[in-house]
Amino acid sequence: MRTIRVLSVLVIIATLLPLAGCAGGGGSKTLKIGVIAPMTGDVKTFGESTRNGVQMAVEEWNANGGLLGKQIEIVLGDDKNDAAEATAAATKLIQQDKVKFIVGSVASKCSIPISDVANKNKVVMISPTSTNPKVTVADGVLKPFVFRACFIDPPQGAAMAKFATENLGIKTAAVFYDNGNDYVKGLAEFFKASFEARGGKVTVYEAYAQTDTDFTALLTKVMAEPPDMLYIPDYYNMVNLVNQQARAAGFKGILAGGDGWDSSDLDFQAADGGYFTNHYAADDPRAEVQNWVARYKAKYGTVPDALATLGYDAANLLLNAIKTANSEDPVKVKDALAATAGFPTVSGTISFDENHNPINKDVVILQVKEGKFVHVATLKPE
Amino acid sequence: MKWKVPSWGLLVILLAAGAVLQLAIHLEVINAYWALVVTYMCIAVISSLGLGIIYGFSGQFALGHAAFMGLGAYTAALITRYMGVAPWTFAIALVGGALLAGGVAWLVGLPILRLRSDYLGIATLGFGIIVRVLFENSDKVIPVTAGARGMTGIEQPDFVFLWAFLLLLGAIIVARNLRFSSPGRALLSIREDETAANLMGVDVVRYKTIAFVLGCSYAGLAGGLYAHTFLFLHPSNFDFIKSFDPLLIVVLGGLGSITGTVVAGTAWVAVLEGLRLVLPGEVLEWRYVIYPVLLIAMMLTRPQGLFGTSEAAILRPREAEAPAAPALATEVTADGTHP
Amino acid sequence: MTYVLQQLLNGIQLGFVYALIALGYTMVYGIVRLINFAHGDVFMVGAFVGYFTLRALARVTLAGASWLNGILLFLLAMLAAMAACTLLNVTIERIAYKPLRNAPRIAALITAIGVSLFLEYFSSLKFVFGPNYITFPSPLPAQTWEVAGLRISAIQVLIAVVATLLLLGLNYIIRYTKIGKAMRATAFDRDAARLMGINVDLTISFTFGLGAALAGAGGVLYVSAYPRVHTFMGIIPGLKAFTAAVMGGIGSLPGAFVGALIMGVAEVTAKSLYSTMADGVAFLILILVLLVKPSGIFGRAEVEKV
Amino acid sequence: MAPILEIIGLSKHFGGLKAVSDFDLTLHEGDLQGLIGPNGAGKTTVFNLVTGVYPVTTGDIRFEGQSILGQEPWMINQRGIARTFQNIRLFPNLSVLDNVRVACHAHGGYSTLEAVARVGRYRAREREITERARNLLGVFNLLGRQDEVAKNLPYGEQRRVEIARALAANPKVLLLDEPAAGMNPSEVGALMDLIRFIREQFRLTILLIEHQMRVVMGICEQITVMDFGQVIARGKPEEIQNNPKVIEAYLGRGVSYRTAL
Amino acid sequence: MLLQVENLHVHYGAIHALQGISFHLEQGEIVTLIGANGAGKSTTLKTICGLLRPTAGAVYFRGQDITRLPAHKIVSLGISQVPEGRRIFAPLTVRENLEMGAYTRSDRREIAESMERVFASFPRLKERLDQLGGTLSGGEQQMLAMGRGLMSRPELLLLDEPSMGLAPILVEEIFRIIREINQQGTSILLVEQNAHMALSVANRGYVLETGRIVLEGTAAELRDNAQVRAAYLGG
Repeated sequence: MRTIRVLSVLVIIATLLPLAGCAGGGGSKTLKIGVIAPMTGDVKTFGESTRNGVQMAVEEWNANGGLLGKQIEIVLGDDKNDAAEATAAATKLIQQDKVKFIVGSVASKCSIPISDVANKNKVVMISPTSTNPKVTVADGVLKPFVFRACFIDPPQGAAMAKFATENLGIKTAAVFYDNGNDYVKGLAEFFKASFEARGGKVTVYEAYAQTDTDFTALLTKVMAEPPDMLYIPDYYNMVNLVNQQARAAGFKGILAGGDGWDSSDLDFQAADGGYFTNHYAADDPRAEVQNWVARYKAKYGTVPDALATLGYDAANLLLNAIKTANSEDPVKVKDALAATAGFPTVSGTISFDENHNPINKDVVILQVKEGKFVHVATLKPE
Repeated sequence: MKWKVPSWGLLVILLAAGAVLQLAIHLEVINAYWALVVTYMCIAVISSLGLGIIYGFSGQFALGHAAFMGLGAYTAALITRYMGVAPWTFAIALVGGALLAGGVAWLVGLPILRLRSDYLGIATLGFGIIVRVLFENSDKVIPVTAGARGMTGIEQPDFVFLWAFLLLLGAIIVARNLRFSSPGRALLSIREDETAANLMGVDVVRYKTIAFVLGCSYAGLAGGLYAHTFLFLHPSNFDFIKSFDPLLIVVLGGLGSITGTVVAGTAWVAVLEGLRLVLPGEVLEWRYVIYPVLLIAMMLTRPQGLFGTSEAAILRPREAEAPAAPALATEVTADGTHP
Repeated sequence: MTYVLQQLLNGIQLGFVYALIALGYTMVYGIVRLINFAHGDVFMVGAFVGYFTLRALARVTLAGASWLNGILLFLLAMLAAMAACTLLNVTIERIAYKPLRNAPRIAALITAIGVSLFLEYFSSLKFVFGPNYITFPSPLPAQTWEVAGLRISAIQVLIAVVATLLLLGLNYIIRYTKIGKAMRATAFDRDAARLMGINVDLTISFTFGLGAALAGAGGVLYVSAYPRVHTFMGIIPGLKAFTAAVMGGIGSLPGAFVGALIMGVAEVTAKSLYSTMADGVAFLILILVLLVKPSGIFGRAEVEKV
Repeated sequence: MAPILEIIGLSKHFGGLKAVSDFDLTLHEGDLQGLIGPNGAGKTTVFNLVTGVYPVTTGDIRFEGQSILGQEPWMINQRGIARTFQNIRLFPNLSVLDNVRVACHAHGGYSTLEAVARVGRYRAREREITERARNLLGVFNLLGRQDEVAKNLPYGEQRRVEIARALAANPKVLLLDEPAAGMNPSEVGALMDLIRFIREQFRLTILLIEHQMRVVMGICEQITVMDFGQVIARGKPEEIQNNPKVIEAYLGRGVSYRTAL
Repeated sequence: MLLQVENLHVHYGAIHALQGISFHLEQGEIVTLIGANGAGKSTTLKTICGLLRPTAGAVYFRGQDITRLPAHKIVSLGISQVPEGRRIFAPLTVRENLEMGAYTRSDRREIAESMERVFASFPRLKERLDQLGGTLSGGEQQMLAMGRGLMSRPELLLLDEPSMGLAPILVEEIFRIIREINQQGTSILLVEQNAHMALSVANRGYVLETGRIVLEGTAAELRDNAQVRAAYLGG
């Protein structure tokens, strides 16, 4: 019994311990920016990239004298790629740390609950990478405080369909997409619609789950009637899996995808000869791009991937809006952000539409060739 | 531990405490973050108490708890989506979630509860995965669940904490009353030795089913609360990995101990959230490294759990000590060692 | 028909890898009655060690021909993975499971879950394996052969040959060697084994090591076929392999093998029919098998002693 | 008088193994019979068939004139056949009192709902069950141990708790499986007295399996000897002791002094 | 002195199972421990062969302190136990069971010899060599357990309740073999519920009660002791 009593006391202390953290908050010597990203769990790597991107932006602003006369401070929250954790992290940042601005999160399943918490508490939030429309709009109603920095970009799919039929003369294509990812699903749907409208034939149109690694079954289905092209508009890690297995299964056609391919971690050997759509080319001579890549490489030792880039862009969009509003008042900042027009970011020049999505612009087609991305065409959206 | 508070008095005190806490949350004396944490504690404990009934009481190693929580969550969320979140519709939603989870548990239990020990565990785990896959594909039947992309548009009812707290008290009382009753002893006997229980006249199938259905209803109830606390449902929140959480809590508290489950469930949430608060940004990624280390250390130092099988005094029944005079004659004593 | 056979081949390929993991599960279960949930994560470590070995050897040429060179490098990577996993699992066993030998069974299961989480989250820290998705370099050229209308890839041949050899080796160890017999004796009755002069702790460690070696080899084979290395990659294959072991009758070695093949084929079949429901179908099959044979296909239908 | 338990042509095959074949036995109310035979002769299997643990291959078991084939063990128990086990099978982590109260469960007389809500018949019936269980413990001189966890009891006491638990279901027929196993002679003597006593007190019909000839020969009125699943002899103790088939298969030559043991 | 046990104390949790037991066994003897269930007989055997750790006291084998040695080392020193309830390896064949008995030895030829010697005592085992242990009858299992115990060629054999649960006719057979084994030079420490049989084969005996030795003497002395007669021999 005694041990139980001692243990009970210990447990109670452990329970109360977090309350000690209640004290914090207040203090307006710095301008706090909350960052919520998966810092643990299966997509930790995306979280780190995002955090790095935001960190770069903040450091640059701080080096230039900060914002509104204050240094910017990042308060990091971990969502573990889990919706409940995301809610807790967002609530904690807003309530405990009193942040008024949030950059995050990576996955839509985390950004959606965060966006609800942020919007309800009148905290400006911008998600760098979450493409689900429900992040910014719920039941047809805009969440005024919520934005995203990435292109939802179904037109990318249409652009690839156009390029494939017109430039490559592709007649048949197979499409794989992640059932749980609106971005991937959107690209796939638009590709399919546009490709078929142009007289192409989609031989196989199959969904998979994010946890899948074995694509042999789907590929065997594809190989029953080998198409000219295999379209996989997912992130590089998934693309690598599919591409290598596709080659092992004897697929000799063209591999294609979307801007998720844009990574130094792409398996260049397996993807060799493949095409993908993107917002910009890494060999794009624009200063924003070249500076960004060089600085990132200097600090982190790798070429920035899409997540880092979008994290950087999102932070810049937000900080710029604060500067434009010249106020820490979230209401003014969100108005300034909504009014953003023609703001140059690494991933393109951004203006927001009425749903707080960046309005798309030119689509670039890149080819994977001998370990490099080569710019082959630029298409205007239709 | 000689707390001589009459149980009704204690209940009144607890009810008052809950009301005060809710008031503090309402007036934002306690901020929304802490409200979320304490509400989540209640939810975690309710769900774990359910597994406690299934595993702790009747010894059925079930690993599909998260799936039943998910069933309750989606059901309740769908109900309030169409009926709104007035107190009575919220009540209907919660009951609906619990009933659906219980009903599915009954249907699944009919064939599956014949399995024993680890085979039951893996079959229920498999069931949990099937349910997750169904959630992922549910948008083909019910578009508003949005399948693998997660269900949005759940409104928050008023006083969620108070709801959770009151339901937690109810869950504790029901579990405790069950534990100290004849059906409860039947459950425990099944845990101890199923065959012997059967041979002593306990309708094993019936009581295993009762435990499973009741425990899964707890999960469903917790799911309904979960849906209306976090307001967003995603199939991955009810994945098989999540079924380990109530299992950890039940075992850490001590198998079969209601007290242990309450304490461990509370502490479990406190540790996970505490780490979020204590760790600065640079080492935040260590959160889920420290947690398993604590878990292992805890298990190595106290393998029988915090409370073993014992209960706090307030939960134990006050059995009237009957006079020790047996009615039957005792001229025959079986042996002389203990006269 | 060819299509069905082709899919069957895919299923068998997957099944062979599952078998290597499932055997470790089932052996450990047989000897200490522990569902070692960390086994899938040991498999993950194997994949990483294989990757790092290959990367370290990237500039080494062992034999002239690229095929031979590839195979030799692959074998080296696999051996390194097997050795590392053995060491890791034996260490884990000593620290996390051995102190709980006489505790309730569930306690060890909980520490296994803890170990699993620890391996996943700790190894995704930057100074360990890091959180990145890494592409495993294909050890062999992307060659396929047509045999009677069936396409057989080099990887499939590699998996089939290596896995078969490992399974035969395992069978030999368990049936004919002294330590193998000691494993079976210890699995059946630990105290009686002790009375025979069997060093039970050593035998149990050996079992963990042997299971881990297979998992390590499985890890390298797995990423050779499905080339993504990641710290959380072990969860799903681990779960499926464990399920396969249960389906076959946990504790039974042939059961684990057959269960793994069924699991692989079922999964591939389901995927080819309705890809997003694949996991659901695979586990539905599991439940159906258990309802017909409550202790698995090869499990002894135990007549309970009363 | 009609027999209370009638086993007719009972057979049980496990795969190819014929554990019990064509076994007959009749118990009349108030009987105290013994079942003996070498290890593996099928004695415990007979108990398991009667109590419904294993399904019967062929044959019939009639209790109070009605066949109980195909019934679940708990149904058979509730009808009035209770048993103990060769290797003690108490509920190890439950208290002695709860062990006995579990077996009163079938006669609990209130629903799970009443239990959970603490209403209706709960209170009265619970008091009855407890009283009944305590009375039984009193008979077995275990009242002082009622709150002990069963597994912590010494062996002899565990045996007694097991019998008390079996009696809690208010059986008409009691099957005892090696009740004297592991007891020393003085304990065995007390056990024999106890068996006689409970037969009178609870109006029981008893069938027991036992290797200790002192018990079997000392208290059983009729003995059935089994070997290889079949009855090889049946009769009064003295007849059995001198039956050459029994001596050959089971007792061995030096029987006389061991009887005294 | 082959075996010497000095002031042995063993606890199971809060239960003080052995409360200072001392006894010895000379080369070539059969010594029996008798006592009621729970008196500590099996505990004593388990402690000698290293399955249990004593809280105090010591065990010496041929003068060597073996108290803290692990079980497998003790076996290789020449102590072998035939455990209560036989505990044969059901899924292993009879041959494999016997091989397990010789686990600590490595000379194949000598092991084969030992096996032949076991067959001489238990000819029935030879007929069932490739049968699984679990399919043997109770009596055969007891023989296999004893044969297995002899495969390590022990100097000291610990027998725990060899007659338990056996038909009277088999009990007699088993005790005949125990005597035979002893005559071939193996010393035996015998724990037996059936005190009558035990004292009929033993040279000396000790009586245990609740974890203590209350009486000791030659088998004949114990048989004639009034207390022993009353408590263990049934009059």
